[in-house]
Amino acid sequence: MSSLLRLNQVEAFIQKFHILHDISFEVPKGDVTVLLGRNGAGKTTTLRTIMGLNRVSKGTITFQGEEISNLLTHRIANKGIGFVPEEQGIFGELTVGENMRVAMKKEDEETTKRMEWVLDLFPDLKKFWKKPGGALSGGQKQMLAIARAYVNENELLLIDEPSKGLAPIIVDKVTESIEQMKEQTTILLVEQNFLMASKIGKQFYIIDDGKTVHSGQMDELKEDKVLMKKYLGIS
Amino acid sequence: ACSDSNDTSGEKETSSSTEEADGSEEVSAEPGETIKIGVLASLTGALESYGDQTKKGFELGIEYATDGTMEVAGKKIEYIFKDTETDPTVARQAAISLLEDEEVDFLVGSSSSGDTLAVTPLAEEYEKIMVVEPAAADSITGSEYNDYVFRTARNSSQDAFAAAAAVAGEGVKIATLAPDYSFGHDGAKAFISAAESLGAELVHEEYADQAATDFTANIQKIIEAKPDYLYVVWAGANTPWNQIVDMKVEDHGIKVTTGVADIATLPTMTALAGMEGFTLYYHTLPDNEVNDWLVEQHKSKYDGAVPDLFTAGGMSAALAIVEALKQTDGDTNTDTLMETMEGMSFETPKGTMTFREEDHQALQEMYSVTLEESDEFDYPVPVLKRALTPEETAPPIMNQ
Amino acid sequence: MNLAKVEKSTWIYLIFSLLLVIVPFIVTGRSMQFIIIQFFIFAIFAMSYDILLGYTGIISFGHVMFFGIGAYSTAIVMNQFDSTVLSFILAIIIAIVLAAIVSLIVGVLTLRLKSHFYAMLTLALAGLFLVGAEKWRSLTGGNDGFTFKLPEILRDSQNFYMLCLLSLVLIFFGLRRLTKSPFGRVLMAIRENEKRTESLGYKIVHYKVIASVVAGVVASFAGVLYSISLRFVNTSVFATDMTIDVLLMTIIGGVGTLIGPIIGAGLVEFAHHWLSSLADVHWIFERWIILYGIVYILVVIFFPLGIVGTIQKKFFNRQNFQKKKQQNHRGKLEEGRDKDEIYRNG
Amino acid sequence: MEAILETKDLSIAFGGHVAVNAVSVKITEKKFTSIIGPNGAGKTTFFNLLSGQLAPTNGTIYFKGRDITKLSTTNRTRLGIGRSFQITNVFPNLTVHENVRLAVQSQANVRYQMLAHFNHYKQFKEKANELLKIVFLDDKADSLAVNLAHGEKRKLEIAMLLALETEILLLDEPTAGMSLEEVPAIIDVIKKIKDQGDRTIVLIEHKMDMILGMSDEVLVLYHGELIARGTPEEIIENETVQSAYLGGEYDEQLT
Amino acid sequence: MDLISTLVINGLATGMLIFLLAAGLTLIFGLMSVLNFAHGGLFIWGAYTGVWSYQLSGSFIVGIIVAIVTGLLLGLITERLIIRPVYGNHIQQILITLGFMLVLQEFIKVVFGPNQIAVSPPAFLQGSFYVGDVIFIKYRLFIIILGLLVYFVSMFILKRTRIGLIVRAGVMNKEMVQSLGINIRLVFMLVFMVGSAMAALSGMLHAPYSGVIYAEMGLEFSILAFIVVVIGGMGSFSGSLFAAILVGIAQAFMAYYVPALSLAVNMLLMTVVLIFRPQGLFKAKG
Ligand SMILES: Nc1ncnc2c1ncn2[C@@H]1O[C@H](COP(=O)(O)OP(=O)(O)OP(=O)(O)O)[C@@H](O)[C@H]1O
Ligand SMILES: Nc1ncnc2c1ncn2[C@@H]1O[C@H](COP(=O)(O)OP(=O)(O)OP(=O)(O)O)[C@@H](O)[C@H]1O
Ligand SMILES: [Mg+2]
Ligand SMILES: [Mg+2]
Repeated sequence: MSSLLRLNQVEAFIQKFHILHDISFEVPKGDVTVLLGRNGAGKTTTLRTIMGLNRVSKGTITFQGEEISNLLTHRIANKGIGFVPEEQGIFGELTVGENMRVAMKKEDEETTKRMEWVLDLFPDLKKFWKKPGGALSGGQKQMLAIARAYVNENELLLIDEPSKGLAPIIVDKVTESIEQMKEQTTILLVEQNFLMASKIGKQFYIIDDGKTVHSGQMDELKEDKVLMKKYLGIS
Repeated sequence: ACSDSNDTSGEKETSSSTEEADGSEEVSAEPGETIKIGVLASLTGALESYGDQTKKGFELGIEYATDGTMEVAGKKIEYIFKDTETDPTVARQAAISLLEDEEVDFLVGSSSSGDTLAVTPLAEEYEKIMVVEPAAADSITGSEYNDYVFRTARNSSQDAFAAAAAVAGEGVKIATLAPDYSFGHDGAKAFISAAESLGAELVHEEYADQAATDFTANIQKIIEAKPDYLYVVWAGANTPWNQIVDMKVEDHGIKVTTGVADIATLPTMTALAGMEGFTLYYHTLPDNEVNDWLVEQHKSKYDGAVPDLFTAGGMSAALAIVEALKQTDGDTNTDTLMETMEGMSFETPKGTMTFREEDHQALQEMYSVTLEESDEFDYPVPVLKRALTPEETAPPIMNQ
Repeated sequence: MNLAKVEKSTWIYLIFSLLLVIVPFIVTGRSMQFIIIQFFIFAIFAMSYDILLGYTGIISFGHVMFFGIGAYSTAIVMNQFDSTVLSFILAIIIAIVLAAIVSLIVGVLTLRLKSHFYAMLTLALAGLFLVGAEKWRSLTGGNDGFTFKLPEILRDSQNFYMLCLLSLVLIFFGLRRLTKSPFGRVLMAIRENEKRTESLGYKIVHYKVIASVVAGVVASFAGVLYSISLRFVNTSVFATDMTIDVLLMTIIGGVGTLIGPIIGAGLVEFAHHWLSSLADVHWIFERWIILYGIVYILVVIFFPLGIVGTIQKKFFNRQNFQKKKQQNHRGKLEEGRDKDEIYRNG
Repeated sequence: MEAILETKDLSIAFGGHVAVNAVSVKITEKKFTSIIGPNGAGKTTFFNLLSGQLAPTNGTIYFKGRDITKLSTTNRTRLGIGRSFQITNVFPNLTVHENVRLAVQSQANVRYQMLAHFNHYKQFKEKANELLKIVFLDDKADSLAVNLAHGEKRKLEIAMLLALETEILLLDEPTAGMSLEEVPAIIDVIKKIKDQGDRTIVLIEHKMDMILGMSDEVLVLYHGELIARGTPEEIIENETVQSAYLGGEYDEQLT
Repeated sequence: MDLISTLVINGLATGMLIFLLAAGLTLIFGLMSVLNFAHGGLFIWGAYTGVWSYQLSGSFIVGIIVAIVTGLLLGLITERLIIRPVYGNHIQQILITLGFMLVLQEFIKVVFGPNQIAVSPPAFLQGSFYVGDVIFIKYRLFIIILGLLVYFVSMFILKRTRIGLIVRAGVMNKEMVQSLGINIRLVFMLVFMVGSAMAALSGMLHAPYSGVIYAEMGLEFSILAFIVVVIGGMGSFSGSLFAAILVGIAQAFMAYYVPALSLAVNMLLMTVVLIFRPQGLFKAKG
């Protein structure tokens, strides 16, 4: 399979601070790729850098064979990349419905269908359609953030810790939805919930201290206790 | 008057110029041979156009008074303009700088009454004559009076007397409309007492927010009071004229009268054509040599523009100073000057002015006019009905 | 007091203060002294504003009301009583007490409002004071204002200079201590995150009210000095322009730094003086106000955190950056997240 | 056993939506109580009611037998109810150390001290350092809080909460977004506090293994109502919990 | 009764005039949360360029168009050079926009001279007429109609199109909006330009109303606009309209019944509203 997204020795600064030192990985089309690593390793920064929310100071990011490093964020997004940020990015004073409307790029049948599907997935959103986003519970906000990324047709979805704050039953649903999504959409996932990550992930990269230090197939990782202990602290 | 001794002599001798601000084109002759005059005016800010007029008038005034020699009694005259920005702090700073750094012999100014009041105590402190021009607040020669202040500008009461003279009479019913701040209150109060002394009857007194855009309520009340004359004191923008006409005040038998100010305000009064009122100065009104010279020189110097309200004022201030110096033969001793100037009469574009001894207010001609449409301009111009003599408009003495 | 414990910066400030003591012996021109005195007065006023804006995070558009209260109290007292030192002291006491009462009432009434609304409400209240001063003409002389006399000792420019300098230094050290006290730290916490401060067990309204009383009293004192320096007062001491001036001084110098507002006041005062005197040099500078406006714009572009704030940050960063680098090659942090990251790549 | 905190018919409605519905519950002193429930069940809202962030539409809250329903957040904190936030909520432009120090200071009697220098109070500084060590943040003490990664902010939250030294700790998902490596460390911190045995802890979590491992008692909220309470073992067997919350079979999670 | 109707109608006209001024600020300050003190500068530039071309061409319509164009252009410049670096930072906004305000105001004098300029309404809008005993001033009716027009057009754009949502969302979280593929920079710029054009338009309409224009009028009126936006509840067009009319009518009635307080009407009104309804009239609490 060809790789949809490729990062090649990407370095990035946040202001003066060198956060990403050497990030290289590939996301093959049609799979779920997982980024793992401890707190502060640079996972979130990596996703933000792909989205153009952080400058790439060295290295390249290519998407569908086209270089996208340092394009403006909205251009990147319009190439077909959706983003669920770590801090959810809910528009607190807009209602749930308005939050969704801002996200919708088109209003065609396809989108309507997706919308129905999303609302079935998270009935809470339908229930609180007219409620301001800021008044949702933590988990509901997370659902809204995911739902917003789902309504558009995207080539690639970047999802930062979707399971955070979700009840186990919802985590299952999200897992399931990702499985369904991957038919059309490739997914790059940052996830701390290893159980979930290992269920849906095909391959993984471990980021430590701003570098990609390891990669492989998820199935192998589950068996490799040494690696898990070293980078993920799982024993 | 107060006799506040001062303690600045020690500072004066050490005064070193920390900053060189020399606005005059003249090169000074040897020290001691030069008489310096410091002129404060709003050269920037909201009152900029007033400051500009004062400045031009003053320059022309010196030129006229010295026949272009820029000398009086063998001494060179040098003048320095300073901007007050219509801010009392800046005015005071500028005045100190003039008195200390430039060691001026006279102060002249300034465009706003607030600025002027912030400066007059300095005149007293430094024992220098200050000629107030064009600030009009009564208090300058009234409650805040000091001996060093002489005013060539008219004060609000004089305006009021002029207005009253133009319209008031036995049994005439009058109403006033004025902006709700010092200027308006001074003006309205003075008018009322002047008019009442001429036998008029006050039926309504109205004050409106100076920044208001809607005068409906004010005008409505005036209409209800049914006066014969409505006297409007107004200055600055947001004029009520349009609305006075739109609300058909005249249809209710009310005649509007007001002071006609500088040329820039005339176009705002288009709708008032036919109105009777008064003015301090319009270039065609005074019929005397000085004014003829002023108009001619001003036109040739400034692209055919005619002198305006405060141009004549600025010139008068200059004329007053030079005249005083002529009489003292160039002596700048303040006491001598003061003595000379008290009661002094001098020729100005507005005829003969006289500094009244009691409060140093110059009594002067004012003009009773009718606003008439003109072929020359697309705005109405004041046409002389009658020149009001200085005695007619002499205000009460208010500094006791 | 243990001298070794005194912070290094304190010494620097003290040395500067001493230098300023010498100034009037060198610059004897009273007009320059007058400018420096104005600078001192506005520095005090701006510092008081910094307590609100920089430390507590409250934008007030009506801070001038306290300044005006101080100015009018002084002028009225000096006008009604003899011009003696005693009445000067009385004036100060009245100014401070009045300001304290007013700021307390205003604070209690308004401080529960959210930022913009608070700002506009204070604007309104200051506006009411302005109207009051206009309307109470028997006492205030309205818009024209009135002049008054001073006791001998204050009339001397040199003496007054020293008085203002002394006030500035004392107030500076006083406020600096306040901001570095536990109380001051809580103010900063409120600025950062009100709700969280509350849940730590602090009564934020108390803190805000106290801060606004302190700021009000200091501003009122600045007003006292101001009217003394002019020997005249009119309604302009309540005008919004004055609030805007002090706001600009505080921001230009750098909010939340205390020394910043002093520098800002100096800069505004002198830039104003210098630029306006350019008008005499060449007619092209008659419109010097344009340059003055451009200065503001340039300050924002080159000193986004104000002069002191920006320099402090650069300095602080470099130091920390190097220190960090040794311990930890990632050496990051110390820097606030850029408020506006999107425009970075534009 | 003493009930340190008790609610009677505690309810709150937002508009028409009842987020917490007549919850009456006793929280036992010095025990470890957990609250679970689906997203939007009202857990955080319940905390907000306890800590005073929200006022109930109905019902009463007793702390040590005293009615505190009308008390402000500040006063409740002073009485001894401290909480952490689900959404990280720190002082962004102050250093990490200063964040904690402020929390320490709020417990001392110098709140309105304006004249002394804050460095004068060495004990606060040291206490803050100590707490930062506990949560493994001591190497970031001088960083501005805004620059922390998400997980690090969570740790800071916990340090600030511990600083308050309140008798009750209300923890709202303290480990959300923390890496697998560090979750155990935080659990250790919580366990340590628990083992000291002098504090009451109430925890909201979605990580079942954590709940099961530590709780003395588990409360289950569902649509704002308290639908079950009991020991972890009882709760895990509860059918409603199984279907509404855990979703199907519950398998041992890795951690 | 006639008195009341006269007061109401004229108060309404004043209110509408204030609304026209506040409308631009509702976008810029209320929606985008930019404290734009240069708003008054845009207002005077609209007034001066509009009046200049009106007097030159003799056509009021041309004046209005020129004012709007000036507003758009100046809005573009202001947004790009002045506002863009300081989005989200109120303190910097205050400083930079005040600086720009000084520049704009002083530049007026360079271009048009320091004197005030008198303006009268075009012939077809001059004068007044009676209906019964109530007097109607034509130009004021025109203002009322135009104000309503602006209100409905803006409401339509904000409510019926996604623009309004995007702007509001963009203010709350710009990064997120961009991540959703929206060029928020462009959107902000357009909104800012429209807001500026509204300011310029109101400047132009104000000119014949008050009869004169002068450089200093900008700051004065923009403070009034700020007041109205805050009373109405930030970002609410209906709120601004309501508040503006409230202020207009209150001014008219106060001036008639309690003239002593007429100077303080705006301030008093705002104080009362904010003390009893801290979030403004048309804003849900939050
Ligand atoms: N604005 C900033 N300035 C300086 N350093 C920053 C800034 N933002 C983040 N960092 C640092 O960058 C590093 C990487 O952060 P990032 O958010 O990418 O980590 P992460 O892997 O997503 O961690 P987590 O799992 O906790 O979310 C962290 O050490 C963090 O402290
Ligand atoms: N301020 C508010 N206004 C309106 N509704 C609110 C408000 N706060 C909470 N709610 C609603 O109350 C319900 C309970 O919310 P709460 O935050 O307590 O849930 P939770 O149990 O903590 O969920 P989670 O596990 O997702 O954090 C939710 O449906 C939420 O939308
Ligand atoms: Mg992260
Ligand atoms: Mg919750």
